[in-house]
Amino acid sequence: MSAPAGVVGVFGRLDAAVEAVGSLKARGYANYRVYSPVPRPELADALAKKESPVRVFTLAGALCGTAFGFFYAIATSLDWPLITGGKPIISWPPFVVIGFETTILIGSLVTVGAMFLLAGLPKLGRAPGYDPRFSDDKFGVVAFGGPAQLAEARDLFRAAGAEEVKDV
Amino acid sequence: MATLATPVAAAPVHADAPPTYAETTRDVIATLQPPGRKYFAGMALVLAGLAFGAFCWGYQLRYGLGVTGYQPPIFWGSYITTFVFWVGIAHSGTLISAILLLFRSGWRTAVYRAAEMMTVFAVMTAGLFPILHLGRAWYAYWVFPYPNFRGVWSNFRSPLVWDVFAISTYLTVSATFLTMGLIPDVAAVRDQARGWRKKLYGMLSFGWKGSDREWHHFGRMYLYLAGFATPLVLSVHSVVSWDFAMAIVPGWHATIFAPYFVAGAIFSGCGMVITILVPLRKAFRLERYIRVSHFESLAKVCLLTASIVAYAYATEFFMAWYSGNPFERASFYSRAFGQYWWATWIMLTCNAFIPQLLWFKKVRTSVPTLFVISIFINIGMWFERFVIIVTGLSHEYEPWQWSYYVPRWPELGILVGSFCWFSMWFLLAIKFLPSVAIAEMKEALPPPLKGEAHR
Amino acid sequence: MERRRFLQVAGAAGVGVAAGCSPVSGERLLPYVNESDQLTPGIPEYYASTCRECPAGCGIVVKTREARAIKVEGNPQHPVGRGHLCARGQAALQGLYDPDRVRQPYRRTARGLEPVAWDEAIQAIGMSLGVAATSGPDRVALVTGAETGPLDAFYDEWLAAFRSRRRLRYEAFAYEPLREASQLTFGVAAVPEYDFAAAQYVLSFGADFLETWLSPVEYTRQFAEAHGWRDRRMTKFVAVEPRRGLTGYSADEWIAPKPGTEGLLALGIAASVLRHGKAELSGAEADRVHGFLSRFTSRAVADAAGVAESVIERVAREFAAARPSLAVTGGVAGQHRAATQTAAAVNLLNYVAGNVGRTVRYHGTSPWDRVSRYRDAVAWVAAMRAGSIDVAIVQGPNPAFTLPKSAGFADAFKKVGLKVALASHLDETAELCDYVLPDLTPLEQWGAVEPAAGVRSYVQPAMTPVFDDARQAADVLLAIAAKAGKPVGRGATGARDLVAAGQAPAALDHALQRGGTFAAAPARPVRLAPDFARLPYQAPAFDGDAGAPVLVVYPSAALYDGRGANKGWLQELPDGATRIAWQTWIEVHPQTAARLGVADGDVVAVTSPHGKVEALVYVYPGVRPDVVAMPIGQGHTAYGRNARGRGANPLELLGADATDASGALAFCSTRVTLAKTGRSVRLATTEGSPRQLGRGIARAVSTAGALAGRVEPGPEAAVTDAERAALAAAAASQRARAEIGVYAQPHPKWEMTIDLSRCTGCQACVTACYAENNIPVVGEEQVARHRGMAWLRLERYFEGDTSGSDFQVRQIPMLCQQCEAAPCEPVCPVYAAYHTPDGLNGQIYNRCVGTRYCANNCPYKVRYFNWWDYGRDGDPYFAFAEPLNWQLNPDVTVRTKGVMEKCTFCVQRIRFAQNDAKVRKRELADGDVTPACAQTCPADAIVFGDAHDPASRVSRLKGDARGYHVFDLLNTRPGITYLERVIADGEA
Amino acid sequence: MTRTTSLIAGGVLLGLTAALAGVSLVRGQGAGTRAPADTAFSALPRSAGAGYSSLDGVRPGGDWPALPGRLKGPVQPIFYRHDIHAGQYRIPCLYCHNNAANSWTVNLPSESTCMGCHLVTSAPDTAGNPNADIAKLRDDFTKGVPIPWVRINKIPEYSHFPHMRHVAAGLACQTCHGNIQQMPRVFPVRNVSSMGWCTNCHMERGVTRDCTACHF
Repeated sequence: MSAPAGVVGVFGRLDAAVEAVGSLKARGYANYRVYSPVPRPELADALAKKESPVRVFTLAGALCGTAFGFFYAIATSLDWPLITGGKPIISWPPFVVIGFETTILIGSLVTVGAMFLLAGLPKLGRAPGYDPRFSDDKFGVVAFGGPAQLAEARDLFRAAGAEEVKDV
Repeated sequence: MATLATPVAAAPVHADAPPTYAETTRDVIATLQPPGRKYFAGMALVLAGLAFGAFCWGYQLRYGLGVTGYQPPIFWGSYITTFVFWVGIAHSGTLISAILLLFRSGWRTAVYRAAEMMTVFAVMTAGLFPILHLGRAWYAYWVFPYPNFRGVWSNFRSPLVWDVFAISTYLTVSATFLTMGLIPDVAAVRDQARGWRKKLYGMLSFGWKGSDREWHHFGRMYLYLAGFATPLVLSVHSVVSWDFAMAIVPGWHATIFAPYFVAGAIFSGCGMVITILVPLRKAFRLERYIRVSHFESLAKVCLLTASIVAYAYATEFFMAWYSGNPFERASFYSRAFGQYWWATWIMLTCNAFIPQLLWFKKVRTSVPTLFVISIFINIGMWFERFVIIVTGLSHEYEPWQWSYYVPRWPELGILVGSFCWFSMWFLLAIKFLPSVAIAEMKEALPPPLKGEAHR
Repeated sequence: MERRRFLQVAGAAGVGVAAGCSPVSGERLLPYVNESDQLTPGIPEYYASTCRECPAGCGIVVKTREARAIKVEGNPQHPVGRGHLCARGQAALQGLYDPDRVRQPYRRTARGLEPVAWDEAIQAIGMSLGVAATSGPDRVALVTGAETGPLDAFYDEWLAAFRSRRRLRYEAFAYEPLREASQLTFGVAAVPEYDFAAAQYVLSFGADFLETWLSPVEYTRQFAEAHGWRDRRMTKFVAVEPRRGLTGYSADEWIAPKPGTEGLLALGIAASVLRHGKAELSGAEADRVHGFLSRFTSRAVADAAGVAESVIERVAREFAAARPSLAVTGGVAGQHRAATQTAAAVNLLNYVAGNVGRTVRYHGTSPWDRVSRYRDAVAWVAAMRAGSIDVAIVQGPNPAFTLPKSAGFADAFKKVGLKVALASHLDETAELCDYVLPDLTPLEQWGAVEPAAGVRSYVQPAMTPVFDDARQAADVLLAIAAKAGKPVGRGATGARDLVAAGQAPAALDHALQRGGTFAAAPARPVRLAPDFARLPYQAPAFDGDAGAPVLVVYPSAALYDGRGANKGWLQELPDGATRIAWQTWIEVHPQTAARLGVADGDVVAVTSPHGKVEALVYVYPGVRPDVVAMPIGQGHTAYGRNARGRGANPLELLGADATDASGALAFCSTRVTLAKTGRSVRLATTEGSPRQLGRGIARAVSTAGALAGRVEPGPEAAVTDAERAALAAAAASQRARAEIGVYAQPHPKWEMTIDLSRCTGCQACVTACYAENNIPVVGEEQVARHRGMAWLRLERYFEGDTSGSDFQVRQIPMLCQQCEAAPCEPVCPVYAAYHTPDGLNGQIYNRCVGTRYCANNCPYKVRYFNWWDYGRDGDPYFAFAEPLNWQLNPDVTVRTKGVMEKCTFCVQRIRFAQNDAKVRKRELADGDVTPACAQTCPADAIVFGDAHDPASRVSRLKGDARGYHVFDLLNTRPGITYLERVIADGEA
Repeated sequence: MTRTTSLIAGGVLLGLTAALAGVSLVRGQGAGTRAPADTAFSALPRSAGAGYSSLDGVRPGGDWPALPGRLKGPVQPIFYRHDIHAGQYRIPCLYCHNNAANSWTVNLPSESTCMGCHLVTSAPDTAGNPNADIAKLRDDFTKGVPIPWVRINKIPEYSHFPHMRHVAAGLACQTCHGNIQQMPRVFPVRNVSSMGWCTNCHMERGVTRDCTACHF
C-alpha cells in the first residue's frame, strides 16, 4: 500500500464532527471535506462558506424566461396577424400569463442546472474517504495533505472523539 | 451492512420516542421491501381498470365524441370536470412541500414526499384529459406554438393555450422538485443496497455523497425552487379557472374564480393527501413518522379552505342576485333548484357542511373519521367542477337551446381509468422510492451529541 | 357512360373529408372522349324547369356542376314563386338522388319482385292491355297525379287507344270544396286566384296558405308583401281555426271556434257586415243575401261557434272597413263534413265585402279544375272491387297510403288482373303491383304544366338519369302502345316530342331558357248564382262518442301527403308548429293533457270508431281543449329507409265514407279517445324552453307602437348611454390596434338583415342551407339529443297567456351572427375560429381540433359539432349514401368527425363571386352574392350585402327604426340586424 | 458584484438570441418550401392572352429530345411526352388544359383534342408505321374509351384553388407544376398541397393570406 492521500475520521456525534472541523480550520487546513447524512447548521457555521452563487443563475434564468415568453408570443402574433374577437393583435394581458409561466419554467431549470454545475454533480468516480455510513447515521471528516499533516489530523480526530480513524 | 435492512419486526417499545438516524434510515428503506400478494392484487386491479379506460378512449377515437353523453349546448362535461379535479388534487402537494417549506413549518417533513409524488402523478393524470376530450385528439399537438411549414401558430389569446403553458410548466417544475428532494434519500438507499439496486439507485442519486460542497449549493437550489413553485402553484389553478372566467357563460364569468379555484384545489388536495396517507401509514407501519398531529394539521388546512370555498359559493349566489343580471340570476336559480339540483346539493353537503365537523378536535384527531371525511371531500370537489361546468352550459342565454346532459359509459370508463392510471404510478413509486423523506426526517430529529448514551 | 365515370371522379372532390390530404397514389382521372362545349368542370351550369313536388308548379332553376344537379333554386322570371322556393322544393334533389329509388324493372312472381328486362315487361303489359281493350270498354285504368298540359292530353289519348276513359288524376288534397262552392255560388267550378298582396285585411278560415294550401310559395311571397311592415302600414291577418298552425303563427289574432263552425262564423260576419250597411250589394241581390243571412245573427253564431259575440262584430267591422279585404278557407276548415258550406259561406263573405274580382279572381281555368275528386277515387276502388278493371297503371300517386284504410283500397286493387306501377320508389302502391317500372324523377324528365291561367311552365331534365335503367313514364307508355299496335302521340318517340309538339324549335328553346311562356290571363267577372244557398248550413257531425276530443288531421308542411317521408332533409326539418322531427305526435291542449294525465313524449293509443294508432303526446297550447291534432305523412309501411316503419298514419283513423257535399274526404270527421300505454320516448324536438323570458330575442311591437317609433325594450335597456359611448370608444381603439396587415386594406363588410314582420317561419331557408352546405342528416335519436346539424334554425317562443287563444307566437331564424367582437374567436387555441377581413366569422374546418370551447362561448348557440363521422362511408351515421353524395356541393368541404362547423354566410358563394368579378375585371355589385337562405326565402325577409356600401339594400335596412341586435348587452356587435315584427292591433 | 450583473446581462442576452434563433428558424423553414426560381420557361408569354392558348408559334419538326436513362414519375397508360409537345413544339399549356384560364379546376384534354393533331400526325417510324402510343390513342378514340391517366397533383378537398385567378395574374404554370416542358414523363416537383408553398408565395407578392380565401 502506497502512502495515504488523506485520513478520514468517522464521527457518531454531530458536535464531535463540528469540533474536528473547527480544529482543522484552526490549524489552517485548507484541503478537507465533510460528509453528513443531513445538512446541519452547526456544520455550516463551522465551515463558514460564503453565499452560494446559485441565486445569480436563478435570476438570470428567470429574466431570460420572461424575455423569451413575451418575445415569442409577440413575434408569432405578428408573424401572421389574425384578429380574434376584435382584440388587438398584441394583447398584453394574455401575454403576461405566457411570460409568467416561461419565467418560472426556465428560471427553475437553470437553477437546477446551476446546482449540478456548482456541486460537481453528477459525480461518477469514487470520492476518497467516503463511507456508506455517512448517508446513514455517521458524520465524516476527511483531511488531505502530506504525511506530517495527516499524522496531526489523526490526533485531532481522535481528540475530537472520532469513533474510527483510517487512512485513504 | 451492505444488504437491505430487514424490516422492523414490530413497533418499538416506546413508540413516541423520537427515532434515531439509523432507525429512520432502516424504517424508511424497509418500505422498499419486495411487495407481497396484496400489493400485486391491487396492482392487477388497477391495471385492469386502466385497460378498460384505454378501451373506452379507443372506442371514442374510432367513432367520434358521439359515444359520449354530450348534448348541445353542453359541449364540455365529465372530461373537463375530471381534468380540473386532478389539477386541483395536484395542488396541495406543492403547497405542502414548497409553501410550508418557505414558512418553515416543521410538520411538512413527514408528509411532503408522499404529497409531492401525488402532485406529479395527479398532473400526469390531469394532462391526459385536455387531449382525450378533443374531437380530433390526433391533432392535439397543434395547440403548441411549434415552428411549422404552414406558418400558423397557436392563439395566445386563448385560455386553452395558457393552460398548455401552465400545465406543462407545472408538470416539469413539480417533477424536478420531487427529483431534487429525492437525491440525498436515494443516495442513502444506494448505500444500503447491493447488486442491481445499488447500480440503479447509484444512477438516480447522481453520485450524491452528502459532502459539504453538495449540501451547500443543494440547500440554496432547493430554497429557490420552492420560491418558484409557490407562485406557480397559485398561477396554475388561476389559469385553469380562467378557462371558465374568461368565457361569457353565465355562472362562469366571475372575477372570484381564481382565488376560489385555488382554495378549492388546496382543499381537495389535502383531502386526497389524507385519503392516501392513512392506508400508506398503516401498510408501512410509519406511525412513528407520520403522526396524528400531522393529520390534525392537514385537517386544519382542510377546514380553512373548506370555509373559503363555502364563502365563495355564497358570494357567487349573492352576486348573481345582486348584479340584477337576468341571465346570471336564471343560471344560479337553475343551479340550485333546476334539473341539476342534485349535483349542486351533493357539492354543498360534501364541501361546505361536512368539513365543519373539523372544528372538533376529537374529529381532527381521529384518523378513521378523517379518512371518511376526506372521501366526502374528494366526491364533493369532483361535483363542484361538474356543477360549474354543466349547469352553466345547460342554462345559457338562448332558452331555445337549454338542455340536459348526463355522462355515458365511455366517459365513466375513462374516469375510472384515470384513477387507475394515478394509482398505478403511485403504487410503483412507493415501492421504488422512499415515500418519507429520509434526510429531512433526520433534519427534524435531535442530532446525536456527546454525552448521550448509545441507544 | 364514360362521362358518368368521369363525373364520379370529379365528384370525389366534394365527397372528400377534411382530415388530412389523401395520397394521390392510384387515383385515376378519366377525361372526356369528346368534350361538351357547354360544360366547364368547376363552373356551374343552370337549367330552368318546374318544381313538381306539389301541384303548385313553381318555376325553378337547377344548378349543376360537372353535369350533376347540386342545388335547386327559384326561377326569378317565373310568375309562380318569383325566384323563391319552399323546403319541399329545395328537397327535390333528395328525391333525385334517393338511394332507395327503383333502379330497374321488376316483375312480381311467387318469390316476390324479381328483375325483368324492359322489352319483356313492355311486351307482357302491352299484351294484357290489348286483351283488356278487346274484352270491353273502360277496363283499363290509368292513375296519375294532378297533370296539366301536353302530357295530360297524351295520357287521355293513350287511354282512349285502349278504349277506356278510366283516368284518375289523383291528389290527396284536391280542394273539391273550393271548386264545388264556386260552382254553387258563382256557377264556376274552379279554384279562384287569390291576391294576398292587394288585400288590406286577411281573414283565413283554416287555410294554411303558408304551408301547403294551393300555392304556398306564391302566397307567402304575396302575404309578406302585404303583412310586412312597409311605408308605416301593414295588412292585418286574423286566423280562424281550432288549431293554430304555422300559418296561424303569422296571424295578428287567433280566433279558435269549435271545429266545423267556421262557415257559420263567416256567415255571421257577412251578416254583420250587411247589417251595418257596409256590403257592396244592390237591388234584388242584396235582398236575397239579406234574406238568407238574416238568421245568422252574431249571437246565434257566437253560441254555435263558441266565440264571443263582440269578437264577431269587431272582425266584421274591421273586415268591411279594409278595402279590398280577403277571406280564404281550407285546411282544417276545408276538411270536415260541412267544408263545401264553409267555402260557400266564405265566397259569400268575399262577395258581400266586394272582394270578388279584386282579391278573388276567377279565370277560365285553374290547374285544379280537372283533378279527380275523392269521390272519383272511391268509385274507382269500387270498380276494381267489382272486378270490372283488368289493367291498372299507377304513375306517381300513392293511393294505398293516402286513402283511408277503411276505403279498402288494397283488397280491391288485388282484384285487378294486371297492376303496373310506373314509380321512382317502391311505395305502398307499387308494393301491390305485378310490374314495377322505374320512373324518372321530375329533375330528369320532360314535361310541361299549366300551374296558373296563361302560364305554360316547362319541365326539362337537368342531367342524364342517375340510374341508366330508369325511363320516363310517358316514354314507357309510348313503347307499350307501340308494342300493342296502338300508335299514339302522333309519331312522338319520347316525352320531349310530346312537349315540343307543334312549336317552332327557336320558340321552344327560348321558352326552355326562361322556364316557360308566361301570359297574363284576363279575369272573368262573376255574379252570385240565384240558388247560392242550396245547402243546409249547420255545424257538421263527428263520429265517435260526444265527450271525446275531435281529431284534426292536417297535411305536414314538410312531408305534404307523405310523399316527402323518405327525404332526410324533410324528415329532419322540425315541424313548423311543434318543432318535432322524424316522429308522429298528437297535439293535446295543456288542460286536456292534465285531465288525461299525459305529458310530452308519452305514447298514447289514439282510437276512433274506424281504427287505432299510436302517437307521442305533445302538450300544445295551440289547439282548443276539445281538439287534438295529428299530422299526415308518417306511418309508411314501404317507400324507403327513412320512411318505412316510422311514426303512424292518422288516415287509418278516418271513415272512408265521411265526405262533404263536394265528395271530398273529411279529414276532420271523427272524435278520438286517448289511452296511455305507459311507454314514453324522447321527443325529437329542437325546443329547449318555449318562453324567451323577456330576453328580447324575438321582438315585436304593435302597429300603434311602431307608428309612434317605439320598440320593444330588451335587457340591453339597462346599458346607459355613457356606457355605450365608453364601449364604442374601447372598440374603436381596439380596432385600431387590431387591423394591421391584410386587415388594414379596404374590404367589404358582409352583413345581413332579417325582417321578422315578413318572416313566416316556413323554414325554406333551413333546407336550402342543408342543400348548399352539405349538412348531414343525423336521424331521430340524434335530433332528440339536440345534435341536429342545421346551421340555421327557427326558434319559436310563446308570448302572453297561453291558457286561452289570446297569445302571440314569436319566431326568429337563428344563425351565426358573424359578431364583430365574437366571443367564439379568441378562445380557439389554434385560430380555427377567427375574423376575416371582410367581417365574417371564419371557421377553418381542417384546422379545428375540436375543443368545442367556441361553442360554449357562443351566446347564440349557432355552432355545431361533428359528433360522428357523417361523411365517411361505413360509419354508423354516414349521411351521404351513394348516390346522395352526388348532390354534395363541391365548393364546400364535407366536415369530418370531431370538428366544429357553422354558418359563414355561404362564404363559398362570396369567394366564387369575387374570383369571377376579378377575372372579368369588374367590381362586385350589390346582389351579386346571395346566401342560399336569402335566395330561397319566399317572404324575402332575409337581405344580405356589403354594409360598407351605403347604397346597398342591407345598409339601408339595418338603419330601420325596428332594427335590433340579439343580446346587444353582451357587446358582441353582431353582423345580423333583426327588424322586429309588427303585430297589427285591433280596429285597424 | 460586477460578476453578478454581468452574469445577469449575459443570461438575458442568451435568452433573446435563443428566441430570435427560434423565429428565424421558422422563417427559414417557411422559405425551405420555395422552389428554385424557374427561369427555364421565361421565354413563354406570362399572360393568359389569346396567343397563349392558340397554336401560333408552334414549331414542329426537328429531332426529339433524347430520353434520360431512368424516368421519374408514374407510368401512364399512354406515354405522352410533355418534353416533345410543350418543350420542343412549344404547344402552350392552355391549348390543352384550357379550363385553367376560366375555371377553378383544370381539365385534362379530351381525346378529341389530341385527335385534332393526331388525326394527321402519327410520328411514324422509318418503316412508316405510326408511333405505338398514337396508334393506341386513335384506337381508344374510335372505341370511345377514355384514357385512365394516373393523377399527379392533388390539392386536399378542404382547400379550394382558383386556377383561373392565378392564370389571370400571369403566373406561369411551371411555378407550381415545375418545368413540365422538360419532362418526358410528368412527376410532381413538389407537394402542391403543402400550405407553406402557397402562403410564402402569397406573402412575397403581398396578396391576401386570409384563411377563407382557400378554406371553406
